Amino acid sequence: MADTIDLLAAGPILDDMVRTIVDNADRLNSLDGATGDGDHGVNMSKGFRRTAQKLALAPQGLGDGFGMLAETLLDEIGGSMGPLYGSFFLDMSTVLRGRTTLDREGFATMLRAGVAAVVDLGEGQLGDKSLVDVLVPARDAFEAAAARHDSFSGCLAAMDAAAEQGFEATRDLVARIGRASRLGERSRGHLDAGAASCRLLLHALAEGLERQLADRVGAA
Amino acid sequence: MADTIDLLAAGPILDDMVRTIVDNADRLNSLDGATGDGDHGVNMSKGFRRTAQKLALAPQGLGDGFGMLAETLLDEIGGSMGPLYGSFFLDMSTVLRGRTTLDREGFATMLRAGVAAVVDLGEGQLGDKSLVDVLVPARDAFEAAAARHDSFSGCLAAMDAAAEQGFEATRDLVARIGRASRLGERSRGHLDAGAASCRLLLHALAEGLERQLADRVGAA
Amino acid sequence: MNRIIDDPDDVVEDALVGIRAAHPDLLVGTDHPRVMRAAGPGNAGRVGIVTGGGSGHEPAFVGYVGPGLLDAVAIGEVFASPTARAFEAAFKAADGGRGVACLYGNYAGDNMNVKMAVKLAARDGLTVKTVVANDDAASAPSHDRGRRRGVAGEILMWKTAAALAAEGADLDAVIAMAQKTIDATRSVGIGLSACTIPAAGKPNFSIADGTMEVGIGHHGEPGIAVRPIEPARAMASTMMDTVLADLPFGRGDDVAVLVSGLGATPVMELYILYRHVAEILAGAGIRVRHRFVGNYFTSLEMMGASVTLTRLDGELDRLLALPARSIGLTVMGDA
Amino acid sequence: MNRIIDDPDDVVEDALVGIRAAHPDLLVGTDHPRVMRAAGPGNAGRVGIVTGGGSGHEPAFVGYVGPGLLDAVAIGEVFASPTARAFEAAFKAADGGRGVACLYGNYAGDNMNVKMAVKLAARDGLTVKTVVANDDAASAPSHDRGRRRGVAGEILMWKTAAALAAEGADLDAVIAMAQKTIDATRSVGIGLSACTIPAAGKPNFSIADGTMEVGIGHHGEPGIAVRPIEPARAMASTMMDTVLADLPFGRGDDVAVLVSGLGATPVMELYILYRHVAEILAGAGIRVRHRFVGNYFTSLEMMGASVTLTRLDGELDRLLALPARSIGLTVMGDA
Ligand SMILES: Nc1ncnc2c1ncn2[C@@H]1O[C@H](COP(=O)(O)OP(=O)(O)O)[C@@H](O)[C@H]1O
Ligand SMILES: Nc1ncnc2c1ncn2[C@@H]1O[C@H](COP(=O)(O)OP(=O)(O)O)[C@@H](O)[C@H]1O
Ligand SMILES: [Mg+2]
Ligand SMILES: [Mg+2]
Ligand SMILES: [Mg+2]
Ligand SMILES: [Mg+2]
Repeated sequence: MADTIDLLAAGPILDDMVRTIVDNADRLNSLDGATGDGDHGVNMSKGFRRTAQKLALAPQGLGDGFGMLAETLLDEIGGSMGPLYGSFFLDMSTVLRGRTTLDREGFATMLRAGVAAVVDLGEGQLGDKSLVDVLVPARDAFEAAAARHDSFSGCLAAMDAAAEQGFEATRDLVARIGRASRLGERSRGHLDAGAASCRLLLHALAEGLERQLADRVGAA
Repeated sequence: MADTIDLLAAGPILDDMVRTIVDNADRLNSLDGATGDGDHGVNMSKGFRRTAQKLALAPQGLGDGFGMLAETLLDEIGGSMGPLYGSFFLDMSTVLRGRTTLDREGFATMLRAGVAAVVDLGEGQLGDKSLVDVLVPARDAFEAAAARHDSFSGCLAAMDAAAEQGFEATRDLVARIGRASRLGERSRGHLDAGAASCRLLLHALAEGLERQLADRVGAA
Repeated sequence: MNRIIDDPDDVVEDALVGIRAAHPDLLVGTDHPRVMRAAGPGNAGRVGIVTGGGSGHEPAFVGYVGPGLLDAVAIGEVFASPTARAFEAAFKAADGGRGVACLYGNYAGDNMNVKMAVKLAARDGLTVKTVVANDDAASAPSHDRGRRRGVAGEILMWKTAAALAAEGADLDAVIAMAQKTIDATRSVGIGLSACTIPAAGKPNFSIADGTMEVGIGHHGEPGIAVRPIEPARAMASTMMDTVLADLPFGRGDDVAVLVSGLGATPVMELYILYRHVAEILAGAGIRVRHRFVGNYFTSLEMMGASVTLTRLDGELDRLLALPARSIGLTVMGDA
Repeated sequence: MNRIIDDPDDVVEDALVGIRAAHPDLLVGTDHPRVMRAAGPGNAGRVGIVTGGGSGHEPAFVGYVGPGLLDAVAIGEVFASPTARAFEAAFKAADGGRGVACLYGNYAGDNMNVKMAVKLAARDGLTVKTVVANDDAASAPSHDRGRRRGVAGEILMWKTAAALAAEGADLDAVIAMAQKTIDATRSVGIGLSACTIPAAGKPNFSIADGTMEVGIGHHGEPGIAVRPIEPARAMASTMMDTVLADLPFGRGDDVAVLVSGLGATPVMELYILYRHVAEILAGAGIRVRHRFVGNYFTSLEMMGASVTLTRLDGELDRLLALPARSIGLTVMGDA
């Protein structure tokens, strides 16, 4: 199993990320409907769909693809999701700029930058019942695995598991941020919609990268 | 039985006219409710009540009383009733100006002037389902009786009976004027509210004058 | 009732107190509690411009008092004509020694009260001439224009007549200009929901959800058709068909357009309607010289809108562009 | 649905077409479909004034673009923040070489999109500074002003900042003036009925008949109390108690007052409310120097109203009186 990714060849992972958002749009809407205004799937799939169209015309490597996704989110989605996911992908693409390959440390740097951008912009904290409850544990799990010298693939698996746990944990939280915070205690008992989309995206990313790492071994 | 009225002593007839309007306000409202907006009693009693207050402070002869009533209607009642009844009483008071007594011919002149004012202003015709369906037959009956040399009192009785008939006849008419005209055929089968108030007023007037004519004989 | 009122019988009085308090620069009261006149020096030496009508159409009528517009206004109860005495008092308030033009809408009550008021004023030597607006093309067939109601087109007639009066024209010229304006003006309304007179407490007409009443009047008077609601584009076509054919307006005409909300329709929607109106006019080769979009002439919280077109000659065009200032309409006049 | 719309997903686009068609003298489009700027020569040599926000509040926000007011505006979907890119494009449209002041309301989405847009603009060397309006006194306790929403008070902040910019002040001075204005401003709203976002098709909050929601937000955000409806006098007291105590305003203060309808409340009722507001202020020894009553900042067809007070010093007073022209607010400046 290889320990670096060929970023130019990793572009198709973006298609997986788009697909998971588009396929789960209804579910994201109904999660958002329980505590918010029920449009999270609509909001997300708008920008992601548009990105897919652009990618079909001019396929990109992962770094430029993240950049294109970020631009599209900032261009097309108002509200909170455009800027939050927009800066997530924008700052990750900035880290990837000039790189042709990505290793475990590079991924950690990238994820740190993306998560920092979201926290910086949205001022959400762990436990507020939001994206952040997926992003922060995912980042921390990746870094902890890296500190244990797990393989890149193993670190991705750790991140993926932590993202899933973080998502599930939002069920018992009271929303302190976003639209759901209006409900106070009544928001408890519902999974958070933004955490759900974030969990889907990280899962598609991890899976795509793991697949590529496995493939490169086979190919080598 | 006398054949002239002492106009200065006839003022109290105004109180009867006020009373009949105020006492029948609910009935006038509900007649208007069937084909219009249900406020005819409210509209009428507003101005008449106010006139009664003024008369209580400074009782008037019939001519000046009609003038005061007219002014109050023109001052206090917008819509159609203020100007229609206002000009009815205004033009009748103008005929009475300078007179101290009223005989059969004087009354005919007065009524003719009042009816003309209403028709002139409202452009209503016989059969339109309005005040005019009471006023015109009443005027014509008075004049016909006078032409037959009936007594003043007899002429008043003829007027009163014709007013009643004119009122009853509005039931079978289709409204061609005022708010009820919107209903077209659906206005048939309902008595007209304005005709009802007019009939009440002419009845109170006739009755009051007849009483005075009878009294003067008794007194003479 | 979801209303901001005190005693429902006193809404007009209470609102007038607020209007006077809010606009001391534009309006002042008079001896008559239901008459307001323009603040400032008065109009000595000019023809006075007066209107009047029921309340509940705000900013009409009182909202069009001000420099370059109305000199005085008579104010009725909600949806009811002012009294004859109020009209008379408004004439006196607007009198600058050269006569008064009373420019009002064609409703039975207003007609009678104005007629009486003109008579009363004549006794005091004041000359008042009148023009009756009858721009609502949906309210009677065109061979029977005398029966048509006056609606938002009144505003354009006030504007041109007042602008001419401000230039020193005499009463006959002012009256002729008002008549010319309204003769060149056609309106039509579409109602989408009813409204409630506060003192009545419940609507006295209804428009079922999902339906629209084409040609509805400003007090819920029945229109020419009740139809399932249509997209804005189709509503605009329906309205423009009625209006354009009536005058008729034709290729090469210059027009002023006024799209007014009836009260509760969001302003966004008035612009959506205007978009289609403008496109239809462009398609018909008619040039728009003046545009007014907003809540100019309302019916309490009725939903819906009206469209008004005036065919312009050079003179009407010029007069519409002259400066005016009021609650409802301000023209800077620098155009 | 009793609406004048075509495709409910396109209401903003469609309305913008209408707005551009209706006001060529005031507004022009830009390369960005959701950005409009003031017609005319642009503002070379002056600080640019920008705002942005969701649609459905008309005339806010686009209706305050014009001479003496906003230079450009970013326009969002109904009740949703404009995109970061739209804000960025508005900054560029308003740039006259001396920096841009972005004066907007405190909502999560707007905060984030503006922050991103400022970052994007900075990459191109454009300096943008921001002031976040938080005048809604009912939206958080006074020790937590940072969480309060921005509502109709934004209009007053735009007015003073734009007037100062027009005089040639630099960006820091303009920003300081906007901040000073909003710091001296407090608002509160009362909601009497809900509204429906066209694309949603049904209201996403409700106000039961016969009740009022005190402190409601411009998108139906919950207020501080749901109570049986009260007479206008009592509503005014409730609102003024909230607002006066918060700054606090006191005897001898000079103020500007803005009473805005939320959309569907008849204008008559706004004047009834203003009457009581004016009486309460007079009773408290507070002098009203500027008054605005009308539908200045709405929420589609919501019923209800907001009251905004700004405490004035000589400078704010002077800047409010300077001329301005826009769809929503015209000040002749001859006062
Ligand atoms: N400040 C924030 N930081 C991080 N995530 C946030 C923040 N505010 C909201 N969110 C996320 O946004 C999600 C809702 O997104 P969406 O429904 O698209 O937007 P909206 O609430 O404007 O309708 C929430 O479930 C939450 O996870
Ligand atoms: N032009 C007219 N001439 C004579 N009577 C009229 C005319 N128009 C209306 N009416 C009378 O007015 C009555 C209704 O009066 P009222 O209810 O007080 O006024 P409104 O219709 O304004 O509510 C009708 O019943 C009719 O008799
Ligand atoms: Mg949502
Ligand atoms: Mg949303
Ligand atoms: Mg009636
Ligand atoms: Mg009536």
